[in-house]
Amino acid sequence: MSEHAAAAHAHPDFVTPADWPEDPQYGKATLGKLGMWIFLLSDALSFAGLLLAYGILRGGSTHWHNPGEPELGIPFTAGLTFLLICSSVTMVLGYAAAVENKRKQATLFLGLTALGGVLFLCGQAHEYHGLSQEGLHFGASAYASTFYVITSFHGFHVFTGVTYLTIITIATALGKFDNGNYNRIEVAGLFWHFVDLIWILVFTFVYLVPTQK
Amino acid sequence: MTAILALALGAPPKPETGFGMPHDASIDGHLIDWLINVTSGFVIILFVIMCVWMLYAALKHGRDHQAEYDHGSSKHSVTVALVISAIIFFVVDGNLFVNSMVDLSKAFWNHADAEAMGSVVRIEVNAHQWAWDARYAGADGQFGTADDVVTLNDIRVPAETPILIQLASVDVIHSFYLPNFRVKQDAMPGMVNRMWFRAKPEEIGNSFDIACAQHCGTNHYKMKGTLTVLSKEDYAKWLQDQAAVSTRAYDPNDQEAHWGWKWKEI
Amino acid sequence: MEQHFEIQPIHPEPTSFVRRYIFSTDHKVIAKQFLWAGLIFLLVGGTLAMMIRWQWAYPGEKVPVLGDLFLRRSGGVIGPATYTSIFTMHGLIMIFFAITPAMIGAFGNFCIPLMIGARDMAFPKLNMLSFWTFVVSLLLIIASFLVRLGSAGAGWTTYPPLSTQIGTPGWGQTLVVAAIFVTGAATIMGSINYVTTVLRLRAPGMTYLRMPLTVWGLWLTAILNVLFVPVLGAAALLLFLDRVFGTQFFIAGAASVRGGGDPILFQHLFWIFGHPEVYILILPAWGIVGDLISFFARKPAYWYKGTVFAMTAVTILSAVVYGHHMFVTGMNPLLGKSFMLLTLIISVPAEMLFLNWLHTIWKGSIRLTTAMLFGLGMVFVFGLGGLTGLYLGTISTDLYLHDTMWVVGHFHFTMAAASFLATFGAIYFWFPKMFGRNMSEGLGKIHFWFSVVFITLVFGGQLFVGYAGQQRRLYDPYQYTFLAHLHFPNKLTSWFGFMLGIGQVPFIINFFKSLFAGSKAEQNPWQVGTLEWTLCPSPPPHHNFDKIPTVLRGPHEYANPE
Amino acid sequence: MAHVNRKQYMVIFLVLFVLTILELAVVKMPAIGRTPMFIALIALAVSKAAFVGLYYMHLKHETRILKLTIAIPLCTPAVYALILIAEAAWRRLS
Ligand code: HEA
Ligand code: HEA
Ligand code: CUA
Ligand SMILES: [Cu+2]
Repeated sequence: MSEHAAAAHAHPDFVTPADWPEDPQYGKATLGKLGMWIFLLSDALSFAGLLLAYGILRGGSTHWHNPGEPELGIPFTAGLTFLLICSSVTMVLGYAAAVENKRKQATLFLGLTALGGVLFLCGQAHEYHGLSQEGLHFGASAYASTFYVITSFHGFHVFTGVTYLTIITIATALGKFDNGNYNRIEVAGLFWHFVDLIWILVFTFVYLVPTQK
Repeated sequence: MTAILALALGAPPKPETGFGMPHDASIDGHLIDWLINVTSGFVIILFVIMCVWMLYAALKHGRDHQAEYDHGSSKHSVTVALVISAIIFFVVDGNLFVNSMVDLSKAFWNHADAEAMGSVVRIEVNAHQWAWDARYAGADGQFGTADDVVTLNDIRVPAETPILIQLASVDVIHSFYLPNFRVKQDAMPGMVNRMWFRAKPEEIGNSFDIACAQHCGTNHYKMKGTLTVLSKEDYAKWLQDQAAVSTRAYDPNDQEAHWGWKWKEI
Repeated sequence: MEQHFEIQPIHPEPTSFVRRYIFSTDHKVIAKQFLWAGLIFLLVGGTLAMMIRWQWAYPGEKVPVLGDLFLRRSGGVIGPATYTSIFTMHGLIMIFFAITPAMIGAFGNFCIPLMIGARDMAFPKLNMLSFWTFVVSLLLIIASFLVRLGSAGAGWTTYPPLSTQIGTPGWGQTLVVAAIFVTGAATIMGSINYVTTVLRLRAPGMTYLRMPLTVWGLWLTAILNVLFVPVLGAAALLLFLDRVFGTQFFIAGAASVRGGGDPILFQHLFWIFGHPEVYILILPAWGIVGDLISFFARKPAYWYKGTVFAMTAVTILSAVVYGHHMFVTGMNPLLGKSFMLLTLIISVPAEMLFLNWLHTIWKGSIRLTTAMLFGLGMVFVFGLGGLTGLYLGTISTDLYLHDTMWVVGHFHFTMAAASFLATFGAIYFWFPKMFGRNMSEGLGKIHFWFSVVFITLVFGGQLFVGYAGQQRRLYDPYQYTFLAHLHFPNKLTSWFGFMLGIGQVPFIINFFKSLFAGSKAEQNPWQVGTLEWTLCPSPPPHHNFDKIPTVLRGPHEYANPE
Repeated sequence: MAHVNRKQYMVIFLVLFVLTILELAVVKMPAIGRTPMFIALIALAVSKAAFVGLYYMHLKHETRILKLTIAIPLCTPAVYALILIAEAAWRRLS
């Protein structure tokens, strides 16, 4: 038993992942990690519900775009996609720093990750603004409505992620996750990567799949 | 429109005598009745075995009975359980599945063969809160023309002839349900659904309820029509009379009355 | 293995009233909160059921007592619009706000940690949040009754376009859709907890195949909840947008000025959730009854592994049969037929379950306690419920039976009888552990016989008129000529229903009397071998176990002769 | 011990970047036909998602059971999508 485990008797929150007992099925995955994964599965199915609705509506429609409705701008959102990928990288780098007990570096990368999320949201706001000026209005067609619902549901996840990461960043800066107690950073990372992962799918299904001419 | 409404409805349906399934007026309905009743036989046997077993155990294997320590996981026990389950499955469910597949492809869902039966009657039914509009093609055999016969809550059909119905709805979902013919099909807004049936020749002169089976709002319970079975001659005559009336009453500007669609081929 | 101890430290019991009884993170307190909420709403749902039955016995006549209380505006008479709200809210309340909290919320919270040897749930704070989110949904439901035009009226299945502003204008339906969304969120939080707790907090030696069947049932239910409630959430969200923001996801036909909506889409999303939901409501019941039967037959559960396997198989199959609710919507016939086959396959694991239960009581030494009676009663009524499902799973017979009272009879036998009786069995069984006092066996048996006899008669009456073709959700069935002669059987059924209602009074008396004046319960009054009875006093201390136990054998080995 | 491999993280980043470029390239090639394009896009998206899941979310280093716990439920919606979109198209055409 390591010294951290001894500390665990004194304070429950200080069980580091390294001290977590081995489970025959789930190895050293911590409670928090398992819980987050289960939540992500659940969340994935809520996205699946919306994407399914999108797919069925689109598959069953005779024409998808109403006359006058713009195409979605692929180059700009490709940029957003790239931005999210970058923020995923900063996330893992922040995690790596936390594992190696480099508090300053971890804080920096986590902060950058949150910043990436903020920029993404700004980009999305910009995109919405542009599209609505071009005549894509929520409620005007299944095309417009599904687009706004799915992307804003994802945007809501980004927003949640930014909030979550901000809290984690502050706690990191305050030294809460020093000395191998990086589990909560990893768990937050799971959520953030999930948001990225979902965007990859949304980008493909909603933006890239070409419309039938 | 008023001219059509003013037409007298057929004779009112007769009340059912006795409990159980309503009087079967269709040529194919007995297939369903047979399957239901045979299954009931199986189900009752299973259920009685189960009850007797439970009752016997509860009464005889009570507090005074020495419990027999048995995990039931020996190869023998497991095999017995699996074999019994398999037998029940293949007999009861197998019977249901096979007969249903046969009946569906022989009758209820075989729209293609029904269409091909030559002398058929085609009716378009448009549901709305809370009534059934029916449309017959008239002499020209085309829907959506001036000689279409349009009725409200009143469908008349010749006996024996396959009656092909295409269903749609204006507002919410309804379900076209003919209890005496054992058929039912949802009327969906934005979609055209199919169903078909045949009336027995003995039923000539009788009329039956058309019911709505899908909750469609406050007056769902009143969404009722009448289906009357006529002889082929009477039917032809009725249709001719109606076509004349309809042609006279046709108003090209009454957009709402023009709900007919081009008959959807298979 | 010693390490399990470290990740579940003993927290001191909170001392303030609020932290102890209201915003508590203790799974046992949260369980009681869910139980109270569920029972109160069971009463609400039951009252609504009595009003349905009244209307069918005496259509359009003034409802005694209830009419003066709740229907003053219409002079005590149920009108057609009110009637739609009554059955809609009866269905929704019973499923989401009565049986779900009383069975899954209460016994999931209470039993899972105790039975697997954990000190609490994996995430106690999330657990608390789950309950209070649930309370928010209850408030939304209550609010829906108070707004103009009344509560939701589109049926518990809320099929659009009827459930959009086209069919049910007003805030009532909107609030209810919101309530479904919120209660979904609460369910997901609870279920994440259940799943994770079982995955990670089992005591040393508590392998999966040593878990009590109750835990298996609750765990599989939680898995289904985690995966399928979000789909309902998506459907409810889209419906909410259709109602409030004028989108047209589900609207087609003349009302869809902009085209593109699809009412069947909602049915797909709803039943992708909805069919797993019905097993969500039965799996814990199967588990509880499997345990009860073994405990009181003084025998280990017969072919335990087979039971576990069957329950798991049903869980998996439940995801791929939902189309049997949509046979007559005009779905692709090939798809319909595939759903028929898959549906019928579910009866194989169901038969295995029955055989195992029957073998368990065979050659036992049966103690007919109230809890055992409820267990046996559940097997009896579920037999009826399951077998009547076969007719519905077959397309050609469903052409006739779909949306008739046969369906209603089927699902009352499965849910309102089987899950209902199992919930009561669980209450009688775990009451001593929960509250530290014994319930009266005498009153319990009166309650049992009233319940099982009249449940069979009421729901049998529903099947009877369903067989005769009566559609469901009819304000006044006798408007139809082919149903006019069914007034008498319906009236009789209604009276059985009122008797069923009266039969619940002994329970209410028993519950309150035992709560305040019951005799003190011993640690293991039933003489069974699961952890909560063998190791915890009644009621258990805040931290459940002084020392996390090491488990050496299966759940049903109390009477092991070795 | 925790799995920290900075070099691998950067390699994955590069892979994701390249795959995104590929996606954009595929969309610009209508000549390959709608269905192949669709399949290519799905394949690219799924492999991107898999890279994120396996390396950034460390699924690669988890136990096999955990991997299956995640993967199996995620197949369900894919099956639904395949069948239901086809069915919706069938309803449109029939
Ligand atoms: C707890 C809830 C529950 C359970 C467990 C079930 C179980 C089953 N249900 Fe049910 N069902 C509902 C709740 C439930 N249902 C609800 C709420 C609805 C209606 C929703 C609505 O429209 O409002 C519904 C509707 C419904 C329909 C749609 C009907 C329609 O709308 O037209 C169908 C169709 O297939 C169906 C089928 C089945 C089947 C095949 C099972 C099977 O799982 C049953 C398996 C069991 C058996 C087959 C019994 C085996 C027992 C024996 C064989 C006896 C043993 C004896 C010996 C061994 C000797 N159900
Ligand atoms: C689990 C779910 C459940 C339960 C338990 C019940 C219970 C009952 N149901 Fe319900 N029912 C549904 C689910 C349920 N139902 C659903 C989903 C529908 C479909 C709705 C729709 O069409 O949209 C429906 C519809 C429905 C109809 C058809 C309406 C129609 O189609 O128009 C009828 C008619 O007979 C009916 C009757 C009854 C009766 C008599 C009971 C009786 O069993 C009730 C007896 C219970 C009580 C009288 C309460 C007793 C209270 C306590 C024990 C609490 C004690 C309290 C404290 C200690 C504080 N129900
Ligand atoms: Cu139309 Cu019910
Ligand atoms: Cu079902």
